[in-house]
Amino acid sequence: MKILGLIIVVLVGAVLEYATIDFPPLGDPASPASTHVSPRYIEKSIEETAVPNVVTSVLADYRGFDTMFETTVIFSAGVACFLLLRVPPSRRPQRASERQYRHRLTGLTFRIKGGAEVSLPLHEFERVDSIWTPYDFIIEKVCRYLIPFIQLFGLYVIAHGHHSPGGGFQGGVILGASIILLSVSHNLRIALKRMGERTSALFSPVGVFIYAGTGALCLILGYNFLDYQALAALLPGGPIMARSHGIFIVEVGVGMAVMGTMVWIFKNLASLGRYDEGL
Amino acid sequence: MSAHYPALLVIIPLLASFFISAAGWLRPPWCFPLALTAMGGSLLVSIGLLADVIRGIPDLYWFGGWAPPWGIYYRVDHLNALVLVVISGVGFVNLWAARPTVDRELPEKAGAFYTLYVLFVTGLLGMVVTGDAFNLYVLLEIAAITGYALIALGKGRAPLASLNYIFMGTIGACFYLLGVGYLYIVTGSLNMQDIARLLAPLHGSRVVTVAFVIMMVGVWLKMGFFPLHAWLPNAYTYAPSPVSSLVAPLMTKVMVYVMIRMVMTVFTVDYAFGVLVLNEAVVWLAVIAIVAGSLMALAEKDFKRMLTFIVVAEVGYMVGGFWLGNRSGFTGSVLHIVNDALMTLCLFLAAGSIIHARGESRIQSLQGLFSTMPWTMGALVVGAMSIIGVPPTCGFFSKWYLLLGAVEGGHYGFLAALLFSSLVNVVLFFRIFEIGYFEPMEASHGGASHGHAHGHEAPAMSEAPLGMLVPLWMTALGLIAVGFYTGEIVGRVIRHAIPATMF
Amino acid sequence: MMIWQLDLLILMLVVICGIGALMIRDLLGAAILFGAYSFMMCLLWAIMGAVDVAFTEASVGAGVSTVFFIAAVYHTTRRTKD
Amino acid sequence: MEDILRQIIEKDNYWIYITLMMVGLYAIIAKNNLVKKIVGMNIFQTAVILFYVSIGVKKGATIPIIEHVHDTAHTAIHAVDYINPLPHVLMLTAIVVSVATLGVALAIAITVYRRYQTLEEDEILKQIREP
Repeated sequence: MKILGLIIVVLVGAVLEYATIDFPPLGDPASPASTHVSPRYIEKSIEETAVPNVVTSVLADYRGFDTMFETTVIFSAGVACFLLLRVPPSRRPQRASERQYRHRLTGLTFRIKGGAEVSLPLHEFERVDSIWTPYDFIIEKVCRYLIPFIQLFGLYVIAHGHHSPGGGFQGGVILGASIILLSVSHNLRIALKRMGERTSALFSPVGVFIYAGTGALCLILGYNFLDYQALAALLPGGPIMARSHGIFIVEVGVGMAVMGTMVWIFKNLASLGRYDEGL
Repeated sequence: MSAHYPALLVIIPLLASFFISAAGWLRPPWCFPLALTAMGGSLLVSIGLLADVIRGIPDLYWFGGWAPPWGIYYRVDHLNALVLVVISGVGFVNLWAARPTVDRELPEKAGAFYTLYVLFVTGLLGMVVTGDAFNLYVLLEIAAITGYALIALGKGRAPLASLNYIFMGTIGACFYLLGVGYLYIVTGSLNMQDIARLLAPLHGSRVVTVAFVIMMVGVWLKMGFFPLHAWLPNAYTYAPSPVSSLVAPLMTKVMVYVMIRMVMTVFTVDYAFGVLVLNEAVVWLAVIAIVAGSLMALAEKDFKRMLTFIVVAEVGYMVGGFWLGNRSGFTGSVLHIVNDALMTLCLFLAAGSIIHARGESRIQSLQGLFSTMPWTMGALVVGAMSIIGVPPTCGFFSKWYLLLGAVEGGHYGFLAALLFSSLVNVVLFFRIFEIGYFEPMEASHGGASHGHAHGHEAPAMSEAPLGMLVPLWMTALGLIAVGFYTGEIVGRVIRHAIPATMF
Repeated sequence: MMIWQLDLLILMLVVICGIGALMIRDLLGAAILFGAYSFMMCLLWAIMGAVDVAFTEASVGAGVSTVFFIAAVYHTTRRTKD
Repeated sequence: MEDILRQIIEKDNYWIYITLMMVGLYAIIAKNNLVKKIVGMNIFQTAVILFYVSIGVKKGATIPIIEHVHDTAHTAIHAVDYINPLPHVLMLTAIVVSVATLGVALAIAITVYRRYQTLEEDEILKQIREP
């Protein structure tokens, strides 16, 4: 099997290398790629969409249809992980076979087997994952104070996508990563209290619906799909500013969708669909 | 309103999939009706598009209001209008048959299942109608990811088969993306017609040849063309029956369409058949595909797995037909995309209802099916006749054009392969009819049908539920109807799709 | 593409992390090395001027996909035969 | 020696994406462990992204963000001194697609593990052949 793999790899590599002989030299300003279509994006981006970051204007406006399907790809990955891993509550064994509690003050841990119902004064005890990770004061406290600022940075990245590198995807992933950090530093149950499964499962369709809905709104207002000029009728500023606002609304939708999906995939992967003990 | 048809075609199912996913959490009973309206809506829009195309109204749609080389645009012509109707039709009919199995096996996750189902059909519809090479890659990925997840739902070896499908599918999609990148580095544009215009002076260069080879390998890998078909049999056999009767008829046919679109629109026919002298070799590859597919189908003990090898052989028909390079070969190939989608749907729906009633699909376990499940077997007979190529059904006409093309092209190897595979199909299906009709149900064979002690009395009818029989018989009658309307389809639609330069 | 020695270093690190992630026998190590590989790719793209792509690769590649790998390895095994 | 090295790095460093792609392809075909194959698949996808980004590189050009001062007269923006933004847009899509495929592949790998208790391909096939 290894020799077959090697032969295929060498063959494909030779074919690819054979083609690079005719490539334009790297970084040459007169190469067809940088003289045919992209000069218009660079020169007209400010004129037509009032967005300095050309990548964001091409991403959300000139080729906005691509990005809508890209957000749908992320959304379908989230639904796929839910469909594959989630164990419906009705089918799970009634009582978890083994639970662990730790006494807050003394740090002693109790393992209760056989799922017996035990009445513990819960304010003194806290439930701990079965594969027990040592309680680490530093990690918990640092993450507790760090997460709000990560989320603030994530919102900044979404909002500032027009002027600086960033935008819906990067901001959404950072927001999702903050919830994942909460779940990794503390435990999954605390993260579920902050963002339940239903919220993250509704965030992703609502986010992508904001994107497709804006496009459909432009359709209803008489223009082509995803033609943000139509929003000039609803939003202040001329058609150019309407495009800039349209791009911003779409970026917010993408941010919501990506955040909801990343958290949703993580919860299903980390807890094998049972949503009780995770990474 | 009809000016927005190309956009509506994809947006109705896309928006519906978001509502279905939200309804899965808020109003679970609304999921199936929403999915039905989505599929019905896209079916009506695609029929409207076909009517526009026949009336000669070209449908061009600029997304975001930007002109083509800068923005993305949809172009509906004679070739893809037909395929659109087939995809949304198969998606709509199969949704009816999916309901009993989904309600039985995944009651809580029906919302998620229908979301992925509708997104799969949206991905295919978008792939067929798009005019932008990179947009086709994004939609290819949507159809692929939803396909991987739906296939992995099955029992037994389904997750492993789906994982192998992911590896092969990702390599195929990345090769296609690399091919688009090679064209982009040399021409600078992503729009199909723009690339074709800019490629004209470059036909001799190495980059275009390698781009062509990589794209073809990527597309062949995704369609399961013989040497690259290793993932197809396991993936379609172990998938749950509503999924295999959705993916098997559509995925391979749409990839054949993508191959035809790439060769016709981007590389232009005179480059593919004139400059490159590949078409002889590809037809011989197709001959090997047909022969190997048929032989492997003969060797199978499992009924559903046998059908998957017939799909591999059918892919050989379409690829070989197109690469013959003459008008009847092209007509046969495009007509076969339509007919084969219907035939494969009919066979997989019949297999689905047999598995639904019997629980297993080994050929030995199909005893006495004609007495216990007469309706399903009736539809299976119609489907088998169409695969073999018996006149009233549509399978005969596309095979007829392929044979005509083989004779005109002077390619007798392809002709022999077509006849050989038809004979093998006869053996395959009559073996099943023989087991189904003549061998009585042994009393000991409990299964779903409660056989009586003295076997000679006909066992009670344990037919598949009505929800699966109606779509099955709609497809079977559709096979015969499409057979009668072949003259219409070829005359009014496919004839205009043939490029002028094809001799 | 300013200082070519720096580019050479990053190119070598990219290839080393990539092959290392595949050769290492422990899956958790493979996940960490894959995170390093993503980060090196992010540096390479930042040098090439693709700032948006570098930002995405840093947050998505090094950030989320490493956590997905570790979550998957956490529930399966770290042991590999080859 | 030095200018040869410089030539390899500066002029045509397309060899880097071919090596990475071949590393990924070899891993998918030859590796035995399923998670290793998933790592190889991801390396394969990042190599294609690297190829696209190296198309957009332009010598002596800044990043594609146009600093413009609102009130001054509209100074002409010529495309030569900005990097080609189109490959960057395409590659944002490809990165998102690779993460989505990674998420689904890992979810399926976990279901395979739950069913066969191993991630090694040969052990799984042995279990399938003799049930």
